Amino acid sequence: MFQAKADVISKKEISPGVFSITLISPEISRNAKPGQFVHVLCGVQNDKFLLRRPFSIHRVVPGRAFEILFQVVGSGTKELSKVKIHDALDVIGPLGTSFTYSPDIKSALLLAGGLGVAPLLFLAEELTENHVMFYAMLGAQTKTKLLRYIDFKRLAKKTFAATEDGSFGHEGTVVALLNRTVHRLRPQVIYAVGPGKMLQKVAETADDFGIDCQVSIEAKMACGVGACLGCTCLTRQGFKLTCKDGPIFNARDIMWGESEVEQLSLDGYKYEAAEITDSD
Amino acid sequence: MFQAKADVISKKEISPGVFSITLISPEISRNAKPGQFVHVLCGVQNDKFLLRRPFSIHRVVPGRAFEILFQVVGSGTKELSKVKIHDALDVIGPLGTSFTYSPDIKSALLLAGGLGVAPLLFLAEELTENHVMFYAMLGAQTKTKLLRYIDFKRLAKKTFAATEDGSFGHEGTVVALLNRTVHRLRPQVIYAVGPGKMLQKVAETADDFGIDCQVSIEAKMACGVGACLGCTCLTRQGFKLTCKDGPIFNARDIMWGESEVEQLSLDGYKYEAAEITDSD
Amino acid sequence: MSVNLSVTLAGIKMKNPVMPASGTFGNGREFSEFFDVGRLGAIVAKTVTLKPREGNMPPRVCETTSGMLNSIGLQNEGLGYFLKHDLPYMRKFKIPIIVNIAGNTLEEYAQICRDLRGVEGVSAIELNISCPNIKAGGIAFGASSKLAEQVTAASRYNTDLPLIVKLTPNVYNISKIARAVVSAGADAVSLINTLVGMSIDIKTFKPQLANYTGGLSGPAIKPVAVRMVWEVAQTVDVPIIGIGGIMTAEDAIEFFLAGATAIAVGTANFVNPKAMVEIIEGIERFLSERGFTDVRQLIGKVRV
Amino acid sequence: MSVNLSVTLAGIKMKNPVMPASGTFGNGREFSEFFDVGRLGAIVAKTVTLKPREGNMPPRVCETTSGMLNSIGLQNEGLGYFLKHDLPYMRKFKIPIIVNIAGNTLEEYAQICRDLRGVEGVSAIELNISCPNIKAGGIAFGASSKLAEQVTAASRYNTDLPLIVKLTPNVYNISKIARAVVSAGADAVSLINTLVGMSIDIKTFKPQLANYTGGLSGPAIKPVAVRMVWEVAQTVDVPIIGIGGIMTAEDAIEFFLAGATAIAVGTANFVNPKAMVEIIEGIERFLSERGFTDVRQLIGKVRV
Ligand SMILES: Cc1cc2nc3c(=O)[nH]c(=O)nc-3n(C[C@H](O)[C@H](O)[C@H](O)COP(=O)(O)OP(=O)(O)OC[C@H]3O[C@@H](n4cnc5c(N)ncnc54)[C@H](O)[C@@H]3O)c2cc1C
Ligand SMILES: Cc1cc2nc3c(=O)[nH]c(=O)nc-3n(C[C@H](O)[C@H](O)[C@H](O)COP(=O)(O)OP(=O)(O)OC[C@H]3O[C@@H](n4cnc5c(N)ncnc54)[C@H](O)[C@@H]3O)c2cc1C
Ligand SMILES: Cc1cc2nc3c(=O)[nH]c(=O)nc-3n(C[C@H](O)[C@H](O)[C@H](O)COP(=O)(O)O)c2cc1C
Ligand SMILES: Cc1cc2nc3c(=O)[nH]c(=O)nc-3n(C[C@H](O)[C@H](O)[C@H](O)COP(=O)(O)O)c2cc1C
Ligand code: FES
Ligand code: FES
Repeated sequence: MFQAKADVISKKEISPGVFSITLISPEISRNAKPGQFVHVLCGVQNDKFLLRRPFSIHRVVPGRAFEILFQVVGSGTKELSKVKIHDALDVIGPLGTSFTYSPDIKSALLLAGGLGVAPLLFLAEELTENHVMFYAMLGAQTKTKLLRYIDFKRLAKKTFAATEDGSFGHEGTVVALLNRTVHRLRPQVIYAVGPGKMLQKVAETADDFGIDCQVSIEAKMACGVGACLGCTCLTRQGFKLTCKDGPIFNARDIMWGESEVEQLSLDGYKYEAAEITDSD
Repeated sequence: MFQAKADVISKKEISPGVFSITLISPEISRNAKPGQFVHVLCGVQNDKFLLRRPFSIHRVVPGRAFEILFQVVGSGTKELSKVKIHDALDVIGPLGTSFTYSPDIKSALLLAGGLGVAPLLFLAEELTENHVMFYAMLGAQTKTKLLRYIDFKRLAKKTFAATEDGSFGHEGTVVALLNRTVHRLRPQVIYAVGPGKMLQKVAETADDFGIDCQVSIEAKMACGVGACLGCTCLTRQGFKLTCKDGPIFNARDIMWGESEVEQLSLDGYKYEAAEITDSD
Repeated sequence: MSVNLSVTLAGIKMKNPVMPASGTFGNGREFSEFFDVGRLGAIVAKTVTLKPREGNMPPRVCETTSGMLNSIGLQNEGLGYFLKHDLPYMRKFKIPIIVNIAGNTLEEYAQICRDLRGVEGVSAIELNISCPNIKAGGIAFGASSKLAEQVTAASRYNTDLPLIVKLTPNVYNISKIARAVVSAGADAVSLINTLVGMSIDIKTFKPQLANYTGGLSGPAIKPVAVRMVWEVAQTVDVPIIGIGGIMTAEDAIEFFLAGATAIAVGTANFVNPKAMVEIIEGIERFLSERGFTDVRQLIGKVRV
Repeated sequence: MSVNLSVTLAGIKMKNPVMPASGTFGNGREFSEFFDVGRLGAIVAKTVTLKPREGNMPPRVCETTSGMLNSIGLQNEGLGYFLKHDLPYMRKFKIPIIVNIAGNTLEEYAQICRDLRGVEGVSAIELNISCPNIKAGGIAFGASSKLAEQVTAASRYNTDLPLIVKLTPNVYNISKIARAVVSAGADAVSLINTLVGMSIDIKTFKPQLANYTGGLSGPAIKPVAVRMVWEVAQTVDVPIIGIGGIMTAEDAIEFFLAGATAIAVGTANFVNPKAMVEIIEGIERFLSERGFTDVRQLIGKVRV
C-alpha cells in the first residue's frame, strides 16, 4: 500500500465517455497484481470534498507506471476525466486481493461485461507471460461500447464478443454466449468482471459445470484500506470487506442477490415506471 | 437588475493577486452607474456551492461591456481569477445605489484606499464626461499595490498618492495625506472607498470640515438584491441594506465602529498575539 | 407526453409543487425582476411578527462548506405593515400566498391568526415554531412536543385557514413533534428549518456572525432534511413540504420520494435567482423522461 | 521559535492535540502503512462492544454534498477479541490509547468498564452514547440527560480510568446533556458524533444505505460541531475533544478557539490518510506564524 502523487503521462478517450489514464508510480506498478485496484482522489484539487474512487489496475508498465480505464458515471469520474497530462493525482494502491491460479493451470476463461475488461486485460497479460492458455469473452450493449477487443484478440487463444444489439460478434448477452459455449471451451477457471447481475448468472453457470469462478465485486468505499468497514460484501463466511478481503472473491462464497449487488450494478438503473403506481 | 451570462473578453493581472476582468453585457453596462456593483457567481461551474460575491463596477464600455477589478482574498476570488477568456460568468447587476452629485457641483475629491479605486475610476470617468473638476487621492501599502494611478492622473485635476512605506508619493496613510491637504483642496464632496477603518477617519475629517462625504460600505451578502436581509449596515436611521439602500451611503448616516465594519475591513486582519494571554 | 405537476396541499391548489422557503425570497418583489413569480406553485412570505422587529446586529450571514449561516433575527416590519404593503403586492402574482408567522408567546401566534381572519388573498398560515418561547425560559416552541402542540392548538383555535407548521430540526425525535402538531390540528407540516451552527474566523478570532450562532442551510443539510421528511412521512398522514438544501430538480425529487408533497427552495435562490423555475422545468423533464404522468406518482415512493 | 503542542486531557498527556475519531481509523493497522502512527497525540479505537456485532447490511456508506453517510452498525469482534488482538498491537505505537465502548444496556457499559480494569495500555475510556438503550424503548443514551447521566454513572462506578463521554448532536440542548454527564463523573466530553441523515438514489428510488438512515459526517457538519463545542465549553469545566468535519489545521484551530482542548479527525482520514499528520504540522505552522508559543493559547479564545 502506497500513497503516491502520480503524474499523468497519458490520457485517452477510447470510446465516448470511457477514458484511459496512465499514471507514473514505480511503487504501485511494481507491486500490483491483476485484480487489485487503486483508490483515487479524483481531480487535481479536491476542495470539493470527494471521497476517493476505486479503479481496477488495467495494465502496468512494469516498475514504472500503471493504467486505469474508467467510464464517466458521476461526479468523481467526471472530475477524473478532466485531468490533464502532467497533472499529479493522489493515488493509494495497490489495494485488495488479486486473481489467483494454480501453477499447473491449463486453461482459463476471462469474461468481461462492459468496463469489466479493466482488470482482465492486466490478467490477460500476466497469463500470456506465464504461458497460460485462455479464452476471452467480452460483452457490451453495442459495438462502440465493446472495449479492448483487439488487445484480447492479440493475447487470447480465442476472443468472443457479444453485443446486445448484434452490432458486433454474437447477438445477445455475454452470459447467453457463455451458456452456449462453455461445454465446448471447458475452462478450468472463469474470471468474470462486470455488473452484479451478470456475475451472478456467470457464477450459476460455473457452478452447474463445476468450474472454479473468481469474480471482482464492487461496493461503495470510503477508506479503501480496510479501516472503515464501509464496503462489506455478504459472503457465506459472513461479512467480508470488499477492499481488503476482495475485490476478487470466489464466486461460490458470494451471497448473490443481496442489496449491494443490485444497487451497484452499473446497468441496474433502467427504471420501470410500471412498478410505481399512483396512490394519490 | 439583470441576470446575464456574461462572456469574459479580457482578463489581466494588473498587480500581483489583483485582476481585472471585462465582461460583455449590454444590459448591465447600459444601466450601470458609478458606485453600483454586480453579484458574481465565481467560477464557471458552481458545483462547489459558493454564494455570489459582490464587486463594484470598475468601468464600462457603454452599452456593451463592463469591467471589475478584484483582489484574490479567498475561495471566491480565487475561483474568479481562474476564468478564461470566452468563459461565461453568471452575473446579476447593476445593483445598489450610486454616488450622487448636484448638477452644479464644482469640485470633488475621490479618495481610494487599496482596491477602493474599483468604483472610483468609473466615477472619475463620469465626472470627466460631465466636466466636473475633481482631485484624486490614492493610498496603498506600497508602490506595487497602488492601483490605477496613471488612469486617475489622466482624468483628475491633480492626483495624489500615499504609500505607507513611502515607496511612491507621500509617505504615510492616505488619511494623513487628506488631513494635511484638505484645507487647501476644499472639495465640495468627498467620495471615499476603502477599508472600514479608513472610511471612518475620512468621514471624521469630512465632518470636521463640513464637507459632504459619500462612502461605499462593504458587508457580507447572500442574495445581493434586498431579499434576505443579510447585509445590514447600522445607520442613524436604523438598519439599512448594504445591497439595496447602499453600498453608497452618506458618511454621516453610518454608525461607525459597529461590528461589521471592523470585521470586514480588508486590512483589519493583522492579528496581535499580545491580546491573547495564556490562561492554561 | 404532458405531465401533471399540480398538487393539493392542505386544501391549497398549487399548479406545481415548488415554492420559496420563508425568508429567502423577501416577498417576491426583488425576484420578480428575474422571472415571472406567477409561475411558482405558491409564494411563502418572510416571517411576520405582531410587532416590528429590528433583527440581529450584522454580520448576519456567512458561508460555510456547502452551506451558509444566517442570523437575521426575524427582522420584519410587523403584521400591520405586512397587511398594508406586502400582501397587496403579493396578490398580484395570482398564486396561493402562505403567510409565515412567529411570536414570542402563544398569545402572539393566536393574535396574528385572528388578525389574518378574512384577509383577502391569504391561502394558508405557516407557523414558524423555531423561535424561543419567552415564557417557557427561551426553549423553542418547536423543541418540545408540548409547546409545539400548544402553539398549534392556539393558532388552530383562532383560524379557519389551512395551518402548516414548520418544524425545527434541532431535536432528537422529529416524529414526536410532528405527531404533536398534527394532533393539535396542523393540516400540513413543513421541514426543515435551519440547524443551529457557528463559524469562527481564525484570522480575527471572532465568530463570523455578530449573534455568534446562526441557522445552517444549503446543500450541507440536505441529508438531515431528507431523513426527517422520511421519518415524519412514516408517522403522520398530513402532507409535507420538504425543505433543506434543494438546489436542483434532482434534489427536489429526493424529497418527493421521501414523502414530500411539495418542496420549498431557500438558499438556492441566492446562488441562482432562477433556481425555482429551473427546478420546476427539471421536475417536468424528469417525469416525462421516466414515463411518469404525474408528480404525485413520486410522493413517498422510496423503495424501502 | 519552537511551539508547544502538548496538552493534558483528563490526565492523559498527549504530545499534540490530534487523534483519530473512533471508527474512522480502524485500530491503526492500515494507516500505519501511510505514516508513523506514533506521531499522533493519542489513538482512539473503533467502538468495542461486549459481544461481537455483525453490523448492518451493505451498502453502508454513501457520499453526500461535502459529507458522507455511514451505517456501519458498530461491527466489531467484541471485547475479548479486542483485548487479545487489537490492544496489544496498538500498544506498539507508544501513545495514549483511548478505548471507545458501547452497549445496549447500562450493564453492558458497566461490564466493559470492569473488564478493562487494570488492562495494560488503556489510557482512557470513551463512552459512545449515541446507540439505543434497548431497555428504554430504543431511545439513544445520549438523547436524554437522564439516560446519559445513568450510563456515565454506571461506567464511572466501574472504572478508575479517565472517562470521556462522546455526545450525540441529535438533540436540542447539548449543554444539558454535557452537564448531566459531567455531574455523573465524566472527566472529559467529546463531540460531535454524526447527525442522522438519509440519501435516496433517484435512479433506483432506493435509499443509498441498506439501513435507510445513517450518520452524516464530514465538512458539511462542521458548523453544527463548532457551535456545540462552543456551547458546551460555556457550560462545563471539563476538557473537550472537538470532532466534526475537520479536514485541515484551519478547521482544527476553529475548534480550539471554540473551546476544544484536543480534536479528533474522522472522515478526512478517508480522503487523505495523512490528514492527521498534515493537521499537526499545520497547527504548528499557524502558531509560529502568529507568534504563539503554545497551542493552549488558543483554547476557548474566540472573541465573543
Ligand atoms: C474494486 C473496484 C474496482 C473498480 N474498477 C473500475 C474500473 O476499472 N473502471 C470503472 O469505470 N469503474 C470501476 N469501478 C467503479 C467505480 O469505482 C465507480 O464507477 C466510481 O466510483 C463512480 O464514481 P462517480 O463519482 O463518478 O459516481 P457517483 O456519483 O459516486 O455515482 C454514480 C453512479 O455510480 C455508482 N457507483 C458509485 N460508486 C461506485 C462503486 N464504488 N462501485 C460501483 N458503482 C458505483 C453509483 O451507485 C451511482 O449510481 C470499480 C469499483 C470497485 C469497487
Ligand atoms: C458592494 C461591494 C463591492 C465590492 N467591490 C469589490 C471590488 O470591486 N473589488 C474587490 O476586490 N472586492 C470588492 N468587494 C469585496 C469582495 O466582495 C470580497 O473580497 C469577496 O467577496 C471575497 O470573496 P472570497 O470568496 O474570495 O473571500 P472569502 O473566502 O469569502 O473571504 C475572504 C476574506 O474576505 C472577506 N470578505 C468576504 N466577503 C466580503 C465582502 N462581501 N465584503 C468584504 N469583505 C469580504 C472575508 O471576511 C474574509 O476574511 C466588494 C464588496 C462589496 C460588499
Ligand atoms: C437568510 C435566511 C433567512 C431565513 N428566514 C426565515 C424566516 O424568516 N422564517 C422561516 O421560517 N425560515 C427562515 N429561513 C429558513 C428557510 O426558510 C429554510 O427553512 C432553510 O433555509 C432550509 O432550506 P434551504 O437549505 O433550502 O435554505 C431562512 C433561511 C435563510 C438562509
Ligand atoms: C465510517 C464511520 C464510522 C464511524 N464509527 C464510529 C464508531 O464506531 N464509534 C464512534 O463513536 N463514532 C464513530 N463514527 C463517528 C466519528 O467518530 C465522528 O464522530 C464523526 O464522523 C464526525 O467526525 P468527522 O466529520 O471528522 O468524520 C464513525 C464515523 C464514520 C464516518
Ligand atoms: S472501504 Fe473502508 S473498509 Fe473497505
Ligand atoms: S444581501 Fe440579501 S438583502 Fe442584501
